Amino acid sequence: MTTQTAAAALADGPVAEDWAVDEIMITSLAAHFVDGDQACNGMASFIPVSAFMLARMTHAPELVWLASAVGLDPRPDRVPASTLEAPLWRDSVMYMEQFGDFWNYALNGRWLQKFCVGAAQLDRYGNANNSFIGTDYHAPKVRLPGTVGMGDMGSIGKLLYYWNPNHNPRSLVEKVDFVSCAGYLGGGSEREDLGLTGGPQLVVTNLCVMDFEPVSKHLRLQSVHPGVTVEQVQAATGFPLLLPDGDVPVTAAPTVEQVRLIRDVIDPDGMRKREMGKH
Amino acid sequence: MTTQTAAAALADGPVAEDWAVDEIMITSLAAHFVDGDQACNGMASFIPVSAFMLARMTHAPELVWLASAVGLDPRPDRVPASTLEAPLWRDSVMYMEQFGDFWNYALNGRWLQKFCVGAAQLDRYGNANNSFIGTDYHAPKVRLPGTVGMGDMGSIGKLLYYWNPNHNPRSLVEKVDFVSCAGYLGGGSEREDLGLTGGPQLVVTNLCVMDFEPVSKHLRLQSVHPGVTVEQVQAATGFPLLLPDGDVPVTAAPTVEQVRLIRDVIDPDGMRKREMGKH
Amino acid sequence: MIQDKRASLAEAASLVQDGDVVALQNMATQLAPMAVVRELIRQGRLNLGIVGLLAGIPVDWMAAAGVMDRFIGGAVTMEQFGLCNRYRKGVEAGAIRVEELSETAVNARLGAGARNLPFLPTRGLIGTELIGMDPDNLRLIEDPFGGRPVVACRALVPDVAIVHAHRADRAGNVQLEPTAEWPDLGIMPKAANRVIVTVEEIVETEVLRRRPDRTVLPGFVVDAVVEVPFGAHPTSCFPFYGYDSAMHLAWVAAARDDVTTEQFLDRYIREPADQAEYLRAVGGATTMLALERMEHA
Amino acid sequence: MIQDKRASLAEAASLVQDGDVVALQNMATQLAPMAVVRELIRQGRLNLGIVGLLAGIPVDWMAAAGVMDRFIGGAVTMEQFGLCNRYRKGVEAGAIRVEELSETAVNARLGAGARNLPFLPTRGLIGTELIGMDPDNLRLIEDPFGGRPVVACRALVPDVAIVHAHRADRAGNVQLEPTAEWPDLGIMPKAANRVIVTVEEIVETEVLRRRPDRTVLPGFVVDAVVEVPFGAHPTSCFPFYGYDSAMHLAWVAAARDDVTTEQFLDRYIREPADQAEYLRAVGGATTMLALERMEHA
Repeated sequence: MTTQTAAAALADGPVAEDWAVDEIMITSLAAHFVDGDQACNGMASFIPVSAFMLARMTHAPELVWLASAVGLDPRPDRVPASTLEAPLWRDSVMYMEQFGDFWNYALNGRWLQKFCVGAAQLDRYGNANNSFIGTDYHAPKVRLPGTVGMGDMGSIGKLLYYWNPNHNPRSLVEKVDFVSCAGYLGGGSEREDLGLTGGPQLVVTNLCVMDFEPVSKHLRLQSVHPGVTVEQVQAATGFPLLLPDGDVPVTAAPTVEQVRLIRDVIDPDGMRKREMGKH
Repeated sequence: MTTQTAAAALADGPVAEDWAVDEIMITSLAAHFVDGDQACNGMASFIPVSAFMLARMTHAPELVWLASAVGLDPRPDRVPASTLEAPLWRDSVMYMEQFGDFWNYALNGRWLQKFCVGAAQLDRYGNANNSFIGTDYHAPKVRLPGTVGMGDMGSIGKLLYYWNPNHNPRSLVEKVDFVSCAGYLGGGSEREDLGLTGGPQLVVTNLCVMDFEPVSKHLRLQSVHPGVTVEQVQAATGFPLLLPDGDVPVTAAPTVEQVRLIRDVIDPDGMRKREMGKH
Repeated sequence: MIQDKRASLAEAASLVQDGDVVALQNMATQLAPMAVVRELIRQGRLNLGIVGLLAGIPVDWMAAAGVMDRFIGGAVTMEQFGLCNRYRKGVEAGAIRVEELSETAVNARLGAGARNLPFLPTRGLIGTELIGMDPDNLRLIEDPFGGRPVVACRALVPDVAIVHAHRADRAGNVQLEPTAEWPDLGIMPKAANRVIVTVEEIVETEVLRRRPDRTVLPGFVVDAVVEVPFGAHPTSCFPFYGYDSAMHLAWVAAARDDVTTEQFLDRYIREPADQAEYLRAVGGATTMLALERMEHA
Repeated sequence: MIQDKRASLAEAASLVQDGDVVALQNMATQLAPMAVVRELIRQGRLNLGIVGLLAGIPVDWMAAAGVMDRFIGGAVTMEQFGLCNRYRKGVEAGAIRVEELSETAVNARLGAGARNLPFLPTRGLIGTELIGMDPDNLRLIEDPFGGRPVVACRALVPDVAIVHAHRADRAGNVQLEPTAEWPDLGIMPKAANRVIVTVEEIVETEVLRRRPDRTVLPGFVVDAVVEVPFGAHPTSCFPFYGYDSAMHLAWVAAARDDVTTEQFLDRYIREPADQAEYLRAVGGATTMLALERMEHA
């Protein structure tokens, strides 16, 4: 089953009337994780974790999920307050050894191919920054947490799926202050010329879904969420938007069943709301 | 407790009258493994395994033993028929992961410093060969098993303790047909010049104990086993022997208690005898 | 007895000298050796360089108390509880220097340290600006077999590694309960020159022999083993107990202001004379029982 | 179902093509995937390159049956049962080419293969003549940070890895009973392009969930999982059963002579149609019960 047909299948049910923005982010992301994929989440990843759980309950029952890069195919009873603690990997099939073994799979080109990234800054060519804001590495205006896995995932052929619950000109910038996760670098063939495969695929925000124009590798609007205008997206973006050919599509809204699963089963405590509107 | 005092302590008890050659090899080797060392055995290592067990029962109760590089401080009920199978690491404190974790300790300069090596050929400078007999790697006269760990242990700073139950001119040769384990190479400072630390320390055979002369790094007779003459050792050696200053000492014979432990407790099935007189 | 590694917290902490590079186990809110961290602060250690893959509250406390001046590692954050603001302020003020690494680079540097290799390579980091910031330790090198370049990550040998686990014997053989195989325990104690282990419980070796597959660290690498029940608090030690949300939130609130930060450090770190007093200060048995009830604990 | 990887022995063996490089689990007399080895011989596979750290009877059988023409690895021996004489004769006759590696070099080559790195370095081998014999795969390189040279070991990506274990579910998630963490399982299936697993028992996934710490291989790397009770015989699968000494000795005796070698291969490998017939040929329940009684079995 390809991403396209998965997304189509998702759109089949009746659309919910009262979906929330966190829910459309979850369903938009979930559509890109399909049977046969292996997904793995990092910390503070309530939106991706909800998306993986939703995909496994609906169109992708055979999506392999390595919770926190530790617990294989777990059965958490709900999204817990941390996406990097044991309650998430409850009832796993395997606990993967973290120092050595996880990276045998992550660095190999065949597994764990899709990776969700949240970052403080993302630029027009999909480069991300989680290191610092400012101009001097040793005297930053704002010290950010740091790159950890992002500093690898951008370089080792992964397909990157960014999520950003706070689409604004400070988080979607012309140029990141520091490239701590390699996207398409200066655009065009620059990434490829460096021998890097994979790269950013999608950006799901609270306003829209964006992909990357295949030649220039520039971020491009793919769809606006229902009720959001292109002008609103442009105003929230720190660089001129690239638009798709023809009319800008509207993001498929969550279905009644998706909303029910998210609210009642996957995340009844609303952990996903924590990520929204922080900045 | 140093090796010297350990050896002295061992010599304290009354000497056995009916010790066998395998037993004097075991006691000679055991004296060099002391409290605070970490020892690890490979396959077909009945003499070293018996020596470690004896040391732990007598002068070195705190000798750490990693059986087969797997089982930490095991309590096998006796020397089993294989020194590379689970009965040897019965009742261990830890099962060490073999691919990755064992080598974190073995390659580090601080642990598992002493290593027992058995090889088909050993030369005057302590180089060993377990690869092939002949002149052509791709068309050998005799294909030997191969080097595995030996090919590393000679290069990574270990102190090497050779044992050879079949001292003859084919196993103690002028020059090995192939260096599959690095000893002192061409002798003198050659090993050191290559940046290699550690190196061969001792050779325990069925006839004698040999060490390495500190400057030339040439094998040197340290002691002959009781009843063996220097001439016999020379006749069994494929190169001119280097003798110690003064009289050649006689190897300390096993004590009554050591012989009892070896025969009745450590190796009642006589597995150690399998190594003797094969060639 | 060579194999008796038992020590008090004070003795164990004395293995850490001013200026040392200290590798600290911790994954955001998980399993940090907090009792030793507090002891180092109490003893007034200075100029420590902290190595962490994904460090949380211990680094923020050490930054607040002024015991550290470098961080070498992947990230510093308390996950759901947000950024470590005292650490962040320290970096922004120039009091703490950061040598930021990706996860594979942390692993490669410590892995090379453990294995006495000059470096290990990674394909991570290529294309990022991190390589250029750390030329002493990260170097793009050619593949001798003609393929693409890789990043050589220079060996890192910390002076001390400090880890927390579920149990150990007096020889320092360390066991973890199955929940996860923590990355730091997989490498830090093997790379460092000295190793301090705190455990929930010191047991007879016989107990370890019942489950040799759960032993994750042989005693011969360990210099000091200290029994400290709830020694990871306020971080988690699943399945025994969860992280303490209230304590993390209290710290986040206190850390907003210099005065309240000092009050917090006094109350929870400097004043309690030992672990028992600390546990009373953070809520005593009621709190600990609640943490034991956290899911999976 | 993507995650149903169950296959017959014949289907699994068909993942191996003539000429493939095949990584084979085995430590002397331990835990080799013998049922697949026999199936490859029955199917008349040719020109295989066998990768092994410390290989025993499976390599001797494959050498005797003429299915292999290279060995890449550390050593070939049956430990207490002596050298593998059919393998040895094959090498001496020039029919089998050896690419001999030290243990760290095997690990480095497979480790680089798994991690998609061009090479991994080792400090082993320096001073030996092995480096010079294999310039395509072993190269002394400078330390970019100014230290001593190390040996770069080129990535090895086997076409297929074949391993045996105690249990798996139909998705191919593999568990080992605690006895040891076998080196081959630690890396071969991660480095190879295709993976065949035989197990003593295929169980429901629920069984694995009871002990997730014992799962050593995730199903997503596995292409075929085959239930083969006593699938490692005559090598050991402790703690379930020990190695079969009588069978090893019978092979050593048969291997002395070309005629008796062929008779042995016919009787135990070519003629038994399946694992049940093989087990009857090697002594049936009486033999298997005795092997289960071996110490620790």
